[in-house]
Amino acid sequence: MNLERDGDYITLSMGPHHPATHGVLRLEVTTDGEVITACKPDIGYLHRSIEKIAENLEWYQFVPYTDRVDYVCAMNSNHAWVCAVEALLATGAETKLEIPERAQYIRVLFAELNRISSHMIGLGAMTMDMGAFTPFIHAIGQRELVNDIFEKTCGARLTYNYMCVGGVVRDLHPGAEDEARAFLDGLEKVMREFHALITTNNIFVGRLAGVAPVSAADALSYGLSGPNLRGSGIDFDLRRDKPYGIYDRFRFDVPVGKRFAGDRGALGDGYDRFVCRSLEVQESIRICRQVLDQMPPASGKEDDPVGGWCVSKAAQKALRKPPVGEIYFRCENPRGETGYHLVSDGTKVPYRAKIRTGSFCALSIFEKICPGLMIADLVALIGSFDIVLPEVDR
Amino acid sequence: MSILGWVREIVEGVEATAHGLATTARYLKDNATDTGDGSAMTVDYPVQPARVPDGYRGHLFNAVDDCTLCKQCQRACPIDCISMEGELNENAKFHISRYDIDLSKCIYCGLCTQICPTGSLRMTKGFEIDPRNSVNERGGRYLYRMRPDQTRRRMDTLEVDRLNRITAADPSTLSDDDRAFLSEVEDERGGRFLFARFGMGFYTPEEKAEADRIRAERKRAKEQAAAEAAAKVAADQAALQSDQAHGSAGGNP
Amino acid sequence: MSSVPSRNPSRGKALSFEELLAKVQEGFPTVKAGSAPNGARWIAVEAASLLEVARHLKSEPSLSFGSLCCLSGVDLLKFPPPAEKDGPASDQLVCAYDLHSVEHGHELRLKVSVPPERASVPSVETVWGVAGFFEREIFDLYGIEFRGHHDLRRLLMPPDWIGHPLRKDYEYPVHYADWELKREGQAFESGPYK
Amino acid sequence: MTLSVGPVSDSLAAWFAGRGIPALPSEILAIAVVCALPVLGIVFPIAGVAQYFERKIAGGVQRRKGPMVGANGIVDLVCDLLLFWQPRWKRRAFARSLERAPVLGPVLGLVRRWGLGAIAADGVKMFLKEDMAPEGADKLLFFGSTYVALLGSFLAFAVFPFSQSFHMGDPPVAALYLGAVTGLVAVSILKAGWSSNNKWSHFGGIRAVAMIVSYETPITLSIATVCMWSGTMSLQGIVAAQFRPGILSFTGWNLFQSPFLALVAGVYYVAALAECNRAPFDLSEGESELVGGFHTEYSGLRWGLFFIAEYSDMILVGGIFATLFLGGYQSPFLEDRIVALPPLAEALVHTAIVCAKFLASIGFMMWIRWTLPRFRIDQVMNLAWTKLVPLALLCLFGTALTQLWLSGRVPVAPVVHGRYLSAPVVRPDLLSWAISWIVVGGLLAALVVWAKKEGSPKPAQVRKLLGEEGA
Repeated sequence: MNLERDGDYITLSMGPHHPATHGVLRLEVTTDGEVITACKPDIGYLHRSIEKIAENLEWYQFVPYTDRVDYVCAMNSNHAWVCAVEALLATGAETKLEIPERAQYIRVLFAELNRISSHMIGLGAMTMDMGAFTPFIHAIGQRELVNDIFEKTCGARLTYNYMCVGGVVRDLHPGAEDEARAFLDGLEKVMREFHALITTNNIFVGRLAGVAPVSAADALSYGLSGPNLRGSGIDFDLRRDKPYGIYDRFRFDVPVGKRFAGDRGALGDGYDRFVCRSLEVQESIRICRQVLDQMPPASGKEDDPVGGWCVSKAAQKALRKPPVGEIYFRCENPRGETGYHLVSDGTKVPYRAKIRTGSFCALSIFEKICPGLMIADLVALIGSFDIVLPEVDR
Repeated sequence: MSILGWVREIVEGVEATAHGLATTARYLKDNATDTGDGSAMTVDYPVQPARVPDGYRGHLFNAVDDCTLCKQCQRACPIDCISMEGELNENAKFHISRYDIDLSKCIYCGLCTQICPTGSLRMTKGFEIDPRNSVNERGGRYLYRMRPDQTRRRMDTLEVDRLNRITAADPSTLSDDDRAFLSEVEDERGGRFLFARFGMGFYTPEEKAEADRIRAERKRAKEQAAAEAAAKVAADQAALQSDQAHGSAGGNP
Repeated sequence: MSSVPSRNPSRGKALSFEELLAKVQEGFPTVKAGSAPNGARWIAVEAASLLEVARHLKSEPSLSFGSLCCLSGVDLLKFPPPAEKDGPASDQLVCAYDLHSVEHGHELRLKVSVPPERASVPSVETVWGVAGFFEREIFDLYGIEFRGHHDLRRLLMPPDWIGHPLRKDYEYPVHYADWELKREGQAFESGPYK
Repeated sequence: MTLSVGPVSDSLAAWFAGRGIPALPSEILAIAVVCALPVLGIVFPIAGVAQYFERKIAGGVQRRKGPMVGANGIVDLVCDLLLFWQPRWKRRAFARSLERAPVLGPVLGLVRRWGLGAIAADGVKMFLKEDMAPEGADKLLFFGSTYVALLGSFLAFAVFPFSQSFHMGDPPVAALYLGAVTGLVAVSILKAGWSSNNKWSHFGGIRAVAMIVSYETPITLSIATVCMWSGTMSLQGIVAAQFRPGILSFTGWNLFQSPFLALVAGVYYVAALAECNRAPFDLSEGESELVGGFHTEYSGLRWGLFFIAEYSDMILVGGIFATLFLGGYQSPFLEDRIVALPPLAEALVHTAIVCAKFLASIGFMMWIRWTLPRFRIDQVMNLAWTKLVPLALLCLFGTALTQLWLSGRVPVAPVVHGRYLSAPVVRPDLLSWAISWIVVGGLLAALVVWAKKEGSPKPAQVRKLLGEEGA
């Protein structure tokens, strides 16, 4: 057997077709026995040149592609793009758009529901990587319920293409509010059992406690964002500190990591990130309930309920001639900050659209924190950062 | 580590395991008895039908009678999978002669249907790629081209309508004519399920003329064969009759 | 609305763009302000002094730009000439650094323009770790070389790819390795699916 | 000369001889049947259908239906093999008409309802897959290790008592023999991992060996505890020592004899779980870490042999657990009636009982598998050396002390059970039994309560996740 020996080390090619790499991530791992001495991420296997495509499509046509930037939370990606384009339009004098109130609420509702369903994948896939298959399936089951609601409203289960510049494509289907409420109630119960089954399990805590702690300074420097940043103890959430849309109307807490694993753990370890993500689901449930309470009723008009680009003449006009200039717009997605750096040359096609994603930045820290971990820890680490590869490669 | 800590670790481990086992046991019981929260969420597809809600974004369907050929859908499509052609008909009215949606490229985003001014372009509930299972709005089966070499034969609107009707109907109620049509269509070298890219396929004028010519030729050949057969039968009968006549004449002088 | 989100109490003072500019210009008089017609503003930095400016921005307590949100490249080859004179001239490659300070809550954009034929910018990965990945991506897609990067390889494209796809003068290749690539307008029948 | 491995083979030999077969061949035939029956008649069928039940249990726990291959699937399968040119709709029509048939119909309905077609589909799939060896593999070791994997568990069945007389042999050192042959699994996994020319397989092999070697220690200690209590290392003897006449025969089982034995039963089960590489100790194949672990490169039937070896290990572990702690093949009630049956009937009833016991054990293992996450290798080592080994030692000494104390109080006498004479055995009377349980159990319970009180509570946020009060 040829071990490609380099001194006493073994070089492992983990991926791109490895069960734990959540897609087509490849890690060049050098190990000393089971202990990793070096790890280099190798990405690009899922590169679809989405940024290049964006330079050849009109502003509204790019929305289906944002679904595919991060298909686990397509609704949030939609939201980030339309918010960014609307923010760009708002910098022009005559292109500022009025978004219907109901559409704003629907956007937040769906973004939060999709955050829940994305965290279901994140939490579930992490437990699956660590050998517990049952919690994963239970979490996926909850995601399916969210998809049922989305499917009835927008017609798709994965790539929603639901939000558009100026509003949303369709109004909620009849009974959507009740379905959402029922889902949230059921979710709370299921999540309690999920946590009883896995979060307090000694094996699970033992595998995550103290594994790859990320200090606050490192977390900032390496651009971690979202639950990964908050797991390291930094109290920062774009929804609260730089509110976009109508997030300033809702009351919610920002969960921050603080050595949840007790004496065995360290601040910013895998368990902190896991628990932060779990707590965020609860906060999303709170936001969803407030949205459902505050949402104005439908106008009753069939043709223009909430104002999409295809029905809103103002949006069509604005998108044909956006202001010249640039903008960097940041949104809080489940996997951290999704930023769009848009450069417009005043035509109906973007001049440049740079997409900054949470997973891409989270992957940059691997080279630093992996040495000293075991192979099993690396698997848990990928799960605890909730890496989603289409978002990395774009 | 103190003795107490040691005991506590063991006890906590046993407790967590027991708790987990109790949870899964409850799910197992619920699922087995099909009651409560733990009952199965999945359906036994395809034995049980899939639950497709209204407004589902499935295969595209264009009602060509309503289509005004404004080409908005073609422009809105982010992956350029729609192409169409029009022509003037005998009443000097502009109408659609070819409307192709390449469903191997379509991403089902729905931008084309959002922008369609007449509402002729719609997304149906059909989602199964296997054309033998997918059912369009009219209840007939979709036809789509499978490989480039299977696309030689194209159909006109009437034929598509007819085929949709036939495939939607109970096979036992088909007339012989329909059966013959179906077998003719199926026996084309394109295979049994063919034509157009998906949804609808139409001739361009040249193709239509060519197809008409081929069909006329085929019809002529068939008529000729029938005529020959009839002539042969007639000749045989005549021979028989003459034989009989001869025999009767000979046998019964 | 009646309810407001629970704010983070330990938040410092956010500075406006003018204050930030003044603070940076104290130490580095050569930096200039830039702006776009839609009101976007940034600080234009010479490539030579970028690393010092970046260190200053991170370490100065009243600035403390701890995180680099985004580092994007832009090719200005086909961009309309800017309305203001001190903006970057056309036919330049631009690196835009979007910085954010969690402590104070202010944001700032730095811009470095380099000519495409001599595109070279000092690497800031020693200041912000995430820049290591961003710079590799820009090197890959724009061909800007980052001096001092510890591992400057292509990130997204294959290592043997020729050209930098996001440049505006990039032409779609006909061949890659042993494959003939499908072109726009090429008939489906003769495509790779045959 | 008379060849015999017990009364069952004697009766069979007599039956064969009665059919006109000469004496020696019929004796050999009878022994062959007795020796082959456990493996071919019990282990193979159970391992064959275990996959189906594993998936059903997984589905049940996970709010799914599990495998649902019905008659359509079987008909499809047959048509795929025999009538591959037929279009699908004709197969469906064929399946529908089959389901309307008078006798076959209800059976097929059951097949569809429970998805039993999965068993056939899995089996056929396994047989039809190509048998491949990776480039650069050490072919001899690669192909050989599958048989060694089977050998390890099958050899152990040589001493396993299915009934008083239905066994291949009952050496007086059966417990030692067990420890020796079950270690063969480690050899086969190491060889499989090494010879695959795949680094992931290699890691799997190394992990398995490290784990199995470590867990041999607590297993041996716990078996030693039981042997000490029973006064014999023969498995038949251990079973015989647990015999109690009367209605409540289960009162004689070792599990209820003393708190130390109950504790050591837990130690044995956990360690044995690790020994057969089952979750949560499936590090050697852990699919999310090592792709497939030591059997990554195996395909088709050769993979199936590993699979059968795993299930056969599970059967063995369940059976030995039953033998050591749950009275072996004995019935929980009215055991003395069963003992009095004629030899063949007694063998049948006892085999059925022991099968039920290890089937329950397999079910429990599946249940555990779909509940717990996987250990990391250092946690596994920790568990073995800092938890299980001290616990097993404690139980060993505790049992010894109990026996010392009991031997002063109750007479020690050989026990006759069935045809087998067991070694002198300590048999506590009701009073000393109660005293031992109350004293030792009470001490342990107090320790547990005290330790739990000392522990730090969970953080408020974690309690909030669990929905506990006061968070």
